[in-house]
Amino acid sequence: MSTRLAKQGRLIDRSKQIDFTFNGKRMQGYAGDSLASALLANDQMMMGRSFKYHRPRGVVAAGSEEPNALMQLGSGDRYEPNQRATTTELFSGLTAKSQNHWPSLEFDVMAINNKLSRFLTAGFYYKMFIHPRPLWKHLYEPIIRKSAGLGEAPDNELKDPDTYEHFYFFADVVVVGGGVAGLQSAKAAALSGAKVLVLEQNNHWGGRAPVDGGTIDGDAPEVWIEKTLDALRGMKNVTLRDRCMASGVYDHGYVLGYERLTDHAPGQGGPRHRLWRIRTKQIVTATGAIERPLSFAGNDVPGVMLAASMRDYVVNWGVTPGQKVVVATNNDDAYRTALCLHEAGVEVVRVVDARDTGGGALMEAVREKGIRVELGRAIARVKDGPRVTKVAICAQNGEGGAQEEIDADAVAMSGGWSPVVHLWSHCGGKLNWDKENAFFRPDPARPPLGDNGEGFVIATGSANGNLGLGAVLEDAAVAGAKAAECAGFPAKAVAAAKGESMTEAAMEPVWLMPAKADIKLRMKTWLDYQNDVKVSDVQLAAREGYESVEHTKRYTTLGMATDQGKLSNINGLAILADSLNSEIPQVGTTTFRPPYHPISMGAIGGEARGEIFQPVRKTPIYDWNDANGADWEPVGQWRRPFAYTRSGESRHDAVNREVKNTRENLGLLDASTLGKLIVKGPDAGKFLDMMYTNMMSTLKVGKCRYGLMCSENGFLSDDGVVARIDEDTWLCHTTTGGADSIHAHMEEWLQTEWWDWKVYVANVTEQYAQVAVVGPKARKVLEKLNAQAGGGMDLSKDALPFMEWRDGQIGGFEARAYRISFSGELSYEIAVAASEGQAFWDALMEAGKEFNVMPYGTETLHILRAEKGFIMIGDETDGTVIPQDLNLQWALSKKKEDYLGKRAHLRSHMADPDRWKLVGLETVDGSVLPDGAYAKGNGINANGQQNVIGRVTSTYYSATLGRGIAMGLVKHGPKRMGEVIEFPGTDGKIFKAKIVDPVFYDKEGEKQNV
Amino acid sequence: MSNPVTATNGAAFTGIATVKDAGLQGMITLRGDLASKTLQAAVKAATGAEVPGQRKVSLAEGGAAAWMSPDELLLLVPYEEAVAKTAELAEALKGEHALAANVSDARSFFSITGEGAREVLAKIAPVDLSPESFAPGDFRRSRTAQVAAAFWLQEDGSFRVVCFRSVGVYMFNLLSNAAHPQSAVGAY
Amino acid sequence: MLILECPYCGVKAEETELGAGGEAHLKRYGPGSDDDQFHDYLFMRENPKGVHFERWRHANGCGKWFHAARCTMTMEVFGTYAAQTTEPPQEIKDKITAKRPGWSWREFSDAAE
Amino acid sequence: MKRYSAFAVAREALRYHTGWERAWRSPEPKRHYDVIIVGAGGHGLATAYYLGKNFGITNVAIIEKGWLGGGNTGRNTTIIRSNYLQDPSAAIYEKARSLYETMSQDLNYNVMFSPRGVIMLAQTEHEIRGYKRTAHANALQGVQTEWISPERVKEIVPIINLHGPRYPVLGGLWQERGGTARHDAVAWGYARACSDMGMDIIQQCEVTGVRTEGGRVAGVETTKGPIDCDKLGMVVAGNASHLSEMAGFRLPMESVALQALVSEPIKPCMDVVVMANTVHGYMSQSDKGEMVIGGGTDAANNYTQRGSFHHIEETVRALVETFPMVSRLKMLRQWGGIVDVTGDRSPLISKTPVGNCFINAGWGTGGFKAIPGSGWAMAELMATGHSPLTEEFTIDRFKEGKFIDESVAAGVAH
Repeated sequence: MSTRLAKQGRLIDRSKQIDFTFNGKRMQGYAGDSLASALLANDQMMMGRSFKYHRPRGVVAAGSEEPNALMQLGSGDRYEPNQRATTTELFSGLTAKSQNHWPSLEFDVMAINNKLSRFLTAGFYYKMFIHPRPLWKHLYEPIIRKSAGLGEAPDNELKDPDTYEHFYFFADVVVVGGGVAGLQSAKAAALSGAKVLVLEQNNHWGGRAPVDGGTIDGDAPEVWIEKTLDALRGMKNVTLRDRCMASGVYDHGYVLGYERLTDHAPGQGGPRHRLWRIRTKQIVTATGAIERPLSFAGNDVPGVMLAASMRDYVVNWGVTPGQKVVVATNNDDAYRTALCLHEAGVEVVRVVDARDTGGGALMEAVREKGIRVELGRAIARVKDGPRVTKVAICAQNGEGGAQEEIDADAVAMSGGWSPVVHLWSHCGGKLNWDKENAFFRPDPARPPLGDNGEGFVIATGSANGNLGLGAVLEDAAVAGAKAAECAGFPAKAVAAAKGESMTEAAMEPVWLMPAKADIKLRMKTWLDYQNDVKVSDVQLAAREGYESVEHTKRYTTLGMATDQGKLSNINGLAILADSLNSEIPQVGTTTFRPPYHPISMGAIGGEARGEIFQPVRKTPIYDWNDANGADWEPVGQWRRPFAYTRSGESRHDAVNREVKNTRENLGLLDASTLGKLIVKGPDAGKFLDMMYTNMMSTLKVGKCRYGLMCSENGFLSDDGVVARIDEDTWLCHTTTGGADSIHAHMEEWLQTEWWDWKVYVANVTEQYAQVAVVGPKARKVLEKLNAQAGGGMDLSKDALPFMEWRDGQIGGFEARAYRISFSGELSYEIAVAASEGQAFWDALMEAGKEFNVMPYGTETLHILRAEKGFIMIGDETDGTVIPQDLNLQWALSKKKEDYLGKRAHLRSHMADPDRWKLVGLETVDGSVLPDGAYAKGNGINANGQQNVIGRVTSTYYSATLGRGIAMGLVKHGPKRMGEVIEFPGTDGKIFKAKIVDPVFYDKEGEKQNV
Repeated sequence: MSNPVTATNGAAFTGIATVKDAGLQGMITLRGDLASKTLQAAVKAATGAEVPGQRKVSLAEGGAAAWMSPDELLLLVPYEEAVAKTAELAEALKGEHALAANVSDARSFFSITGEGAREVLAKIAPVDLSPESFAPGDFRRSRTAQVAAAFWLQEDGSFRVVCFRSVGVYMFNLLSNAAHPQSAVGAY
Repeated sequence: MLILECPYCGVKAEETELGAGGEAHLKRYGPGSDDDQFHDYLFMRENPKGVHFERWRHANGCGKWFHAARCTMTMEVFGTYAAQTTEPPQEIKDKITAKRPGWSWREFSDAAE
Repeated sequence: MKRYSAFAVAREALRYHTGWERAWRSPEPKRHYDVIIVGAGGHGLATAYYLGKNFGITNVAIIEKGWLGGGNTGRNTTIIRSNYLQDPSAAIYEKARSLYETMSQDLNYNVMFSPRGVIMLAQTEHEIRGYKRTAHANALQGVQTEWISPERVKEIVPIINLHGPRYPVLGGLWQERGGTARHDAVAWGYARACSDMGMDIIQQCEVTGVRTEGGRVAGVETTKGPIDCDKLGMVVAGNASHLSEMAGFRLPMESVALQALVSEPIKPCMDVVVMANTVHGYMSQSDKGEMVIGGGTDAANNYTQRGSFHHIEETVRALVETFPMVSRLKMLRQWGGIVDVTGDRSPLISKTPVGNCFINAGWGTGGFKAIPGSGWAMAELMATGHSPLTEEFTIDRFKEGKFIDESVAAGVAH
């Protein structure tokens, strides 16, 4: 059984007991426990079920590489699936559930898959479920989907109550890993004066050294670690962060740090996770190494564990996973586990060393304790079951015959170590195969390159392939100093701390145990625990021609589980190389991709949720609109009222009321979102003549002109009224969406093409609240305001004629009035300072009462302009429409030699007489044409599609006319006036519409010019 | 003439720092040749401040001039005087190629004061805000979360932030969120 | 995420402050050009594996356009320079030559060749 | 070729799967082929397959510089739909979608095409209009789509938040027969079928030059020596500009990074594909349980297969807003691919200035869903010199000012 030891446990505080539940069962642990150590202390070895075969699984590792012990944590809105028990700090009230089983962890119906595993080999699904066709979607796939997946999905309606944030940080050197290598590197770099940030994923510093032993500068590693931490904390140029994992390295020295602030204390307030967006000149990866499992049959039975991890449980948390332990190894390090267990009073029943020659001093030390060590031996198999009971031993160099079976309840295995090279590799760092130690290590000659073309990552310590405390510390001191130097700080040789540990004999690569294990054993030998990939699967992939390592990975799913192959990649690669009669370096590795360890989506999204998900741009009249029935419509980042609905009124009713009232009385539109750009300078006229298709340089001061803009590619991009303010100043109105883009467009041409032209542009859109005062009573209300204020601007027809503007006072407000109309009514657009916008609006509403004033929204705006046949950018245009299509030839200056779009219009397709042209459309029965409908032509095209001859661009119910009106683009449309064409609806109904003039109302324009 | 109001109407929030609507502030966008003596004199006359160097703000009694780009300054003047000062600038720069526009009402203006001020901004702007890198008088145009902004550090260690008026409420919410009382980073 | 130094404000700006604007040093063809010239001007873009000259705008910053010389295979930045020029400065060309001997891009190339 | 079936799997199980043969041969190149396809991705393999199947042309080599299916075929988010606005796009994508329906049976390889349905959310009035227009166009193009209400959206996607404070869901364009397929399997299935027809798939073989004689293609130089051919098809997403330059012509195209990511696997919670173009994100759930997520492209030229992280942030926050439960899932893996983007963001399937040399490129972000249709059309073009499906996708269209612009109807993401 696994249990708490009476002694040991450097990270736990036995005086602080913590209650938690697992699968509904109440358990106790101590402060400082991980969920995994606490479960082991409660003899809960089995912690989950595997992905495919639903085999019972226990914890294998003690850190973030853990593939098996995944938990569903918490409940309600704080529920989260797939949390690793090994990286979950225990807290009071923690509720954990194991996952991927039904009805219970102990009895799982889907474990039937285990019995069928012979059929469910790698890629079986590519070969089956092909016939009959409908069954894949309706039967096979639903079953596969249900049995796949890990934790339960959060609730459909879950609203995460936690918050997240980002933090930008700039450093000269980022040291990743707070083990002894990281601390030594940090110290060396910091002493050179560099600004250093150290990131440690755990809540404790020092890494493996306190567990592995040895001495640093003559003391136990803890002593040096504390001393060094104190020194670093005292340095102004050093920042230390624990619980903060470097999750990825990106181009140009960008590093993401994933800081878990409240996972260990949920609900304490403040953000749950903080994503550090770090920009640094140099990165030192002191990320350590990860132990590899050994590949023997039954290596996935709960109780089989990585040897060093077992040591972690004993030393860090005072927990032993078993009472009778078999140690299996191909290297000396696992002997430390044997010693550690022995010291803790746990029986080590056998050390099985695959090497014929065995180990060095560590082995001797183990033998001295009276522990039986066998050389050249292997584990043939661990007996299947919910936990280890029997282990069969055989010769390593054989097929697994002549087994000796021994009783044991845990197995500690070590297949050697793999440097953690992920961060080195994320941004293109290359690796070399180290034959002696059988691992990939960073190739210092091929580092990832930064913006200056130089390497910006330095690997150090065991992450750089160093074994032994002395070598690790020496390498780390050099790495730290070099990083600082590369970051531009004068080189400063820093003496490394002196590390001493027992010398180790060479390891021997063992990729399969026993070396010639037969197929029955290989089919029980796991490479990727979570995804249930076995040695036989990789061999099958190779046999079937999936020879590239990427093919094998994808065919077998090796390394694609949530641990991203941290334990399985090298072992799998070795089997693949062997199957192909090749060598590991020739087969190569798969690409390491960020993140190193999964990070929460919440953290990635950061603060952007709820209110501040995206900026909402608000006009000065926003709050009034909101309080007065505005039915909001997002327009870019703005929100504009679609209509102002009154209680008991439908949207449609509201729009009809607004339309009629504006035509008959007085309507107000919040037009503040329209873009307003000042263009000024001696060359401003020349410049605007290039920007607009029509002539702007000839516009007289005080007057307005409607202008069109095309892209260089000829398509209509924006429109608006331009006013000439003085001799060298124009004010250009743009569409709502165009304010920023047209401003940028103008700046682009000025800065990158005509940089010698003297023109300045300023975007003053938001300086003004702009109100369109529209309707037959428009002048009356404004004159009333002036009368109340005791005078103001003369707004009469003669003093301010149509298409002119004036500055002055209206109702006591400093204002600019434009006599322009997008509705066909008498209309003034009045700009006042934004800070006074609400007050001006209030004054208009108050004064307008006697004229039956009503605000109107964007839909009414659209209908009013459509009744007049005015085009709308974004409705009549869609990026494929040219002015000629909209019969706007009159706005294409023939006098100008050049303007943006002029050359483009000469191309054959744009000059094609068959282009669809703008017309009005009236349904024969007065109904409203469906939006976006296409007009049917004759026959079908070569691809069997119905030929079409036009489409609806705008369609509305006109309350003014009491019928549907529409505009559309129709082939040869203007020549086909009176013809009736057909628009099929999506429901099969055919709408018949007559082609008519697009001006439906007040064709002579009498109403606006009064 | 009525009482003008800001977009956030005096809002304030205190957490690791205090975020406050800094009220109506006269602001003038001035584009022109920053090396021109005429322009420099006009700026001085309008604000009392010298034309600042690259990425600096020069502060004076009742006014300031901030470096927006090689051909643009943001001038700060009392709100009530912005219209008149804009006209004065235009007059003074007659004959020069220059543009002065009153943008006082087009902007929202905030102050961030208190110990956590640097951290609040560093959560939303991709700028090195450590004391070594960002000192009083430094001015920066950048991005704050999803909107453009400009900010500078005052002598008293507080920041001033300028953004478009339409996103004033967003900016206030953003800054308040970043100033959450339990969100101190402790990085500076 | 890239960082590029804006030559106008001297800021080493990260990509979120910037807007990418495509190939640099395009020559505009307007009325009077033939179809091929106009087509190439609008659509035929350099798409090299290696040295590239491109336009960027310090959009969330000083608002100015500038040019960058960058390697599309390694992301190395050889330099940035003002937009008001029709060809890369010699100094930047020299720097590229030192690092990528034999380079060429449109009409520009390693002068030593 | 031994056929795959449940029976075959059972038979092999009894002998520990020792009897499976190679899915495709790994031959040395011959000196001459009738047709060489450069690029053993989905499009290249599909082209070869339909050359053989539809035109009996089997003396074909497919040359691949890396491993087959290793480019964008193995890096995309596996979405299949055909509800495009413009006629030429709708035609080729619908051809592709209909071929996906029977692909597993045609290839005797389960590519797991799953018509689980694709919803494109409308979150602004502008989008509503765009999608209604698309629905009308699709009805006349023979593409089955439907405009659905927000309530129906919620029925189909229970995890969606209809009432996001910023962009409420106003409805959606629903293509019931759209869906997903297992991307690798598409390449592997085609490769197996091509190999079975006697075609040579030559991996780890890079084309280093294109030989022409009298303005016509004569063969290619490769790292495995020169190989002659009568016709050449270039189907190399992410490398097309480079390869075309070897043949002496240029393409109106740029290459940029497109990124995707997956969450850790969870039990089934979303059966369909959802695309939210206003906020720039799309998501589906794979059979394995991972939430598969994609967003927009980078803007700067790039061949590194790494994109900028801020695009991932933008996509993730959009999805957290649309599907709030995503907030408590974790990103397992992110990656990037290189996509070629043309002036109108639609592909080129075209003859080239070099005789008997054909190009298939520029699929931008929409390549995977097109694979069978693209291969079908390209094969027809190469075999006969004409295909109605490719007629509008010529290189020359830009010169005429004739574009196939899908961004018109809010079709930002593919």
